[in-house]
Amino acid sequence: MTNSILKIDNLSKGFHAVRACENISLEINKNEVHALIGPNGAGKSTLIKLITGFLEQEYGKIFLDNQEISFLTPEERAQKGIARSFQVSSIINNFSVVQNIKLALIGKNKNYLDFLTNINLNKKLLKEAFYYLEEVGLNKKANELASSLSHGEKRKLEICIAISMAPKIFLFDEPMAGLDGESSELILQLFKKIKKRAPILLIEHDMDTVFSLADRVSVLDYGKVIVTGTVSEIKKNKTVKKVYLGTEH
Amino acid sequence: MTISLFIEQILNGLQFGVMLFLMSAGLTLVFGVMGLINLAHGSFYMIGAFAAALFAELTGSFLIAMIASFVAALFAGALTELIIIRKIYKRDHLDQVLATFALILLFSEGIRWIFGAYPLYLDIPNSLSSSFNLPFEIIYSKYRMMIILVGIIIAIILYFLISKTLIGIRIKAGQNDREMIGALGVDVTKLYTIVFSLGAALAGLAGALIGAIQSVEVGMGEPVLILAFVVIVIGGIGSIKGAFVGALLVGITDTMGRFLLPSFFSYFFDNASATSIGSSIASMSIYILMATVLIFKPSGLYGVKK
Amino acid sequence: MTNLLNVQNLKAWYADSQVLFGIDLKIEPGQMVALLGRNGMGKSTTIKSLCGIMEKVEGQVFFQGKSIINKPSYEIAKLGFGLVPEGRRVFTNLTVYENLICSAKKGYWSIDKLKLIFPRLNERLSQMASSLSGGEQQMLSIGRALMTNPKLLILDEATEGLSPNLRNEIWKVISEIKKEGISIILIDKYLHKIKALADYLYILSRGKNVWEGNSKDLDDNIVKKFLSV
Amino acid sequence: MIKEEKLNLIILLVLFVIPFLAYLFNEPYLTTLTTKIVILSIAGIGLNFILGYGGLVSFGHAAFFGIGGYVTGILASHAQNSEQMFFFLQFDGSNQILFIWLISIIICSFIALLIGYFSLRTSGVYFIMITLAFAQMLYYFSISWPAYGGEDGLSIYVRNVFPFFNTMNPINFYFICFTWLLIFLTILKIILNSSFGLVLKACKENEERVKSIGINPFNIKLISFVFSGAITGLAGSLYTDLNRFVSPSVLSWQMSGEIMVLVILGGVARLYGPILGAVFYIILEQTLGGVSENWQFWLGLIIILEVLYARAGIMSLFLKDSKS
Repeated sequence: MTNSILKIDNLSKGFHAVRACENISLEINKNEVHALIGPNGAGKSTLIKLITGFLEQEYGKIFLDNQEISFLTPEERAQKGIARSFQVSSIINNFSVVQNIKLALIGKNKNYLDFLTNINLNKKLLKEAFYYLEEVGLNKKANELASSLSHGEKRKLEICIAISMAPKIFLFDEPMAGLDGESSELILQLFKKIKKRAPILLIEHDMDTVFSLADRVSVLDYGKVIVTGTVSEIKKNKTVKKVYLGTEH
Repeated sequence: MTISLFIEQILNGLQFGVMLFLMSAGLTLVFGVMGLINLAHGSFYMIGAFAAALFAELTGSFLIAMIASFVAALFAGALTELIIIRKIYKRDHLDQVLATFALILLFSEGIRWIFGAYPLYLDIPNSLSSSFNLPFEIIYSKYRMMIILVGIIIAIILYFLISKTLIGIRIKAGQNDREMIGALGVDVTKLYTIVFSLGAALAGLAGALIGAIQSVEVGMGEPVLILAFVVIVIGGIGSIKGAFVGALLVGITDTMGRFLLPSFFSYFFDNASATSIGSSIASMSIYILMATVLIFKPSGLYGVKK
Repeated sequence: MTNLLNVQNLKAWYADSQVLFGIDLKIEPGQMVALLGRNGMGKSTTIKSLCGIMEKVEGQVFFQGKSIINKPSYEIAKLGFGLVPEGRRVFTNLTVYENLICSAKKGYWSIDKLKLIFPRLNERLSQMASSLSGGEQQMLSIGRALMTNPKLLILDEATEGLSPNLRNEIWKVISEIKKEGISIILIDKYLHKIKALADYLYILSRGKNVWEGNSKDLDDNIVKKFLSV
Repeated sequence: MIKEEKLNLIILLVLFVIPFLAYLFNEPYLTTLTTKIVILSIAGIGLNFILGYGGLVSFGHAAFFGIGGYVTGILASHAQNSEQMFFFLQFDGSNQILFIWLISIIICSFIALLIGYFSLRTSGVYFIMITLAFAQMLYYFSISWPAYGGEDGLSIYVRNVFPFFNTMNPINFYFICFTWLLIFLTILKIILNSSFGLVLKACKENEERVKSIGINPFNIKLISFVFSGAITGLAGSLYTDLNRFVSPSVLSWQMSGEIMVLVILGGVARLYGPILGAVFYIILEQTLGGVSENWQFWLGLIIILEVLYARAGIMSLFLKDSKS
């Protein structure tokens, strides 16, 4: 019984000629931020889709908290404790900020078949939603339409949705993409805070974030994990430089 | 239930199928290339029939009437595309359904205003009014045989147009990646007008051909439109081959169903209820066919998996 | 002599979030210019904005002195843009031959010329593009753009995701095309090759120009700051 | 320009008052007309629940409207001619309206479950086609089933019986329908403000997000589809009692189109939208219909203009915060 929260064992997936993921094995342990880096088309997004169930693997197994989830639907995996953000932020734009969080809480508490209690008057739900909004600093914008938020605020809302699910593991797909320095810093602090609650599997291109946050880093190239190690090991590693710059620079 | 009767029904099924193909060809291209649901496609079928009836009366020549039906529907299609359809490509399906539903009302009531509410008649040219006698004592109407031939010729022409000519290649490229073909210098919107008008013209011709057998009246297009939708969903949206195979499949299933099912049920029930149950099941047969296809092959026989 | 392409203060938006914050770019006829920068810094968005694929753009873009900002992409392409897009985007429902002639325009480049630089494509002309391997699709995508006989060829991540020997084959083809005197915009991350081929370099970061110059001025700390791991 | 709640109240008040005015000015026809508006509104509200709030473009809701209508017609006609129903069922129909409503709702919900189970596997254009196909199936079945009038329909001469209320009196029948309208408006208002309602609205915009918070959108959409079928089905039942006649036209695709037009013209995703849509539709039918029997030409024109330019429906013309 390893203390790994998420264990990926020999996962593979191909599209026609292209081998998107090839025998990928990874372990994400408690309180760990595990970064996944690699050039475009290396298989990072495919891996996230395989873990969350939006894509089906050809072979290989996935374990969450030592329980196999390889054949569960995306919603079942979310119920088991996988919370994710999307590369292109996927929030409910027509809902207000607080409604987005209420939606996540309804999912977590599984009371979507409740036809009677009016959610606008449900004090308990509101309090819980505001608790999480305060954590990410969106409580002042609770009643604003999600579509009116800035790019950075939308990212924060998406992370807040994941946090409110109180999952066993966070999967963040390029959370820093397109953020200016100041919002990146805010999200960086946020990750450091929530890291204690559940490990984070982080896909990111922004090297500053990766190096300041990650406990371990895995480098993906052509669908294979070519190296996994601490930040300093990765920085010194020759093959990683080659993957990023073509030849010895 | 003699052999010749059976073969005659197969030919009828074929003729119905070929006519359905003329209706479905345009519909599937418009659907596949532009992703647009066009409920008004049945109106072009009607416009073609009315134009043919008008010109048959004016000129007395069946051939000119057929050409008139093609040209009138082509013109109506181009006009509709330029004024309205062009504005709703990017809209969601709800708006497309609503706008083209409204077009049906405009065309139907417009035609009723011009031509009045009574059906017109378009007679079969006397050169084709008699029938062949084929081997196995089969007697089959020359006119219906002509429809089958015309339909197959058009199918072949369309097949070559789509697979061999530059326009055909660009239409297929547009189906695959609309943004990319535009970024390579092909004016996609002009392509749409051509595809839309060609589809309308084929529907108009089908309306004229069938108008000579049945009557030419307002609203004649809609029942055929729904059959055409069934055809392209079975065949696979966007595929001409699918439309041809789907059309023959639906044509024969519907015709044979109406022919065989009543006599089939007559073994279990008395004749009266056998014919009623038989014909009602027959009329539902193609929808059952469509529902089953959709469940097992959600994008149709030749549909491209998006 | 006016430059082939002159871009000033180009801005662009995805839906309502701004992605480009003022890009400047100049290309002379026959020149090869490289756009560098880490992923997500706006390189591909710049290309999409120039080719008229982005919905919301602002700024000045002159091609041979003519303004092309906010023109539909097919008009811009007709003026002489040849796009080899990120992800290749060949027409998978057409054969190789059909892909090549689909948007072709008469001129120097023809099927026979392409056979010389892409012998592998020559054997597969009647094959469906969907059956080609990644590298072959890349060659087809380049061939398709050349067949429009463009004045400016744009190669967006042309060697992305290819095996090393295939990558070298593509680099060889790119240098041959350059010899034919066609202007090229190149987006790639293989710094070593770019420094050898490109006449002028621009580095983008977070949707803005951060450095420009020719290959020899590009020293290590700039590479460390904006490009490397 | 007023807030939505106020506008809703005004709509109900006006609908409440009309039969009394009709009685004063001795215009019984006006009451029957308003009853038709109320019934069409109920049908529209049923569709709007999944179309406006759930984003499901069903082009076959006449299936439920028609089934509700035929169940009522069949039960009543058997009761009136006291013939045995179906050879194995020792039951000779019923003209008790309460019982008929119950049977209509049960059957329509069951049919909606069946149609929904298969249709909701597809999406987008295919969903529109498959719902249309199921409705057409039932339409052709009704035409070719002589036992209940086939193409020329089935008349039931006398409205079904409501305890202590003479349903033949137009005002009584009007208030029965009006009560049903209030019941459904209240039920839907509660549901749409509940957790279930929030998830349904989320499914409309982003199913991927709904899955990623642990809910299967298919179940939500199926339950809503059954609710919607039941409500539209009951409207069909009232429609048969209103006209004391039912024919295959209530199952036709034109009927599906008309219900859809009511919802969209009224204002999609607005609870009271279909009511204004129905009012507008009937007014147009009565006024223009009188002028020229091609009134549908103008209806077509108005719909196109609405789709191209107005987009937000009639409700938004009166509202302050009209979100497009």
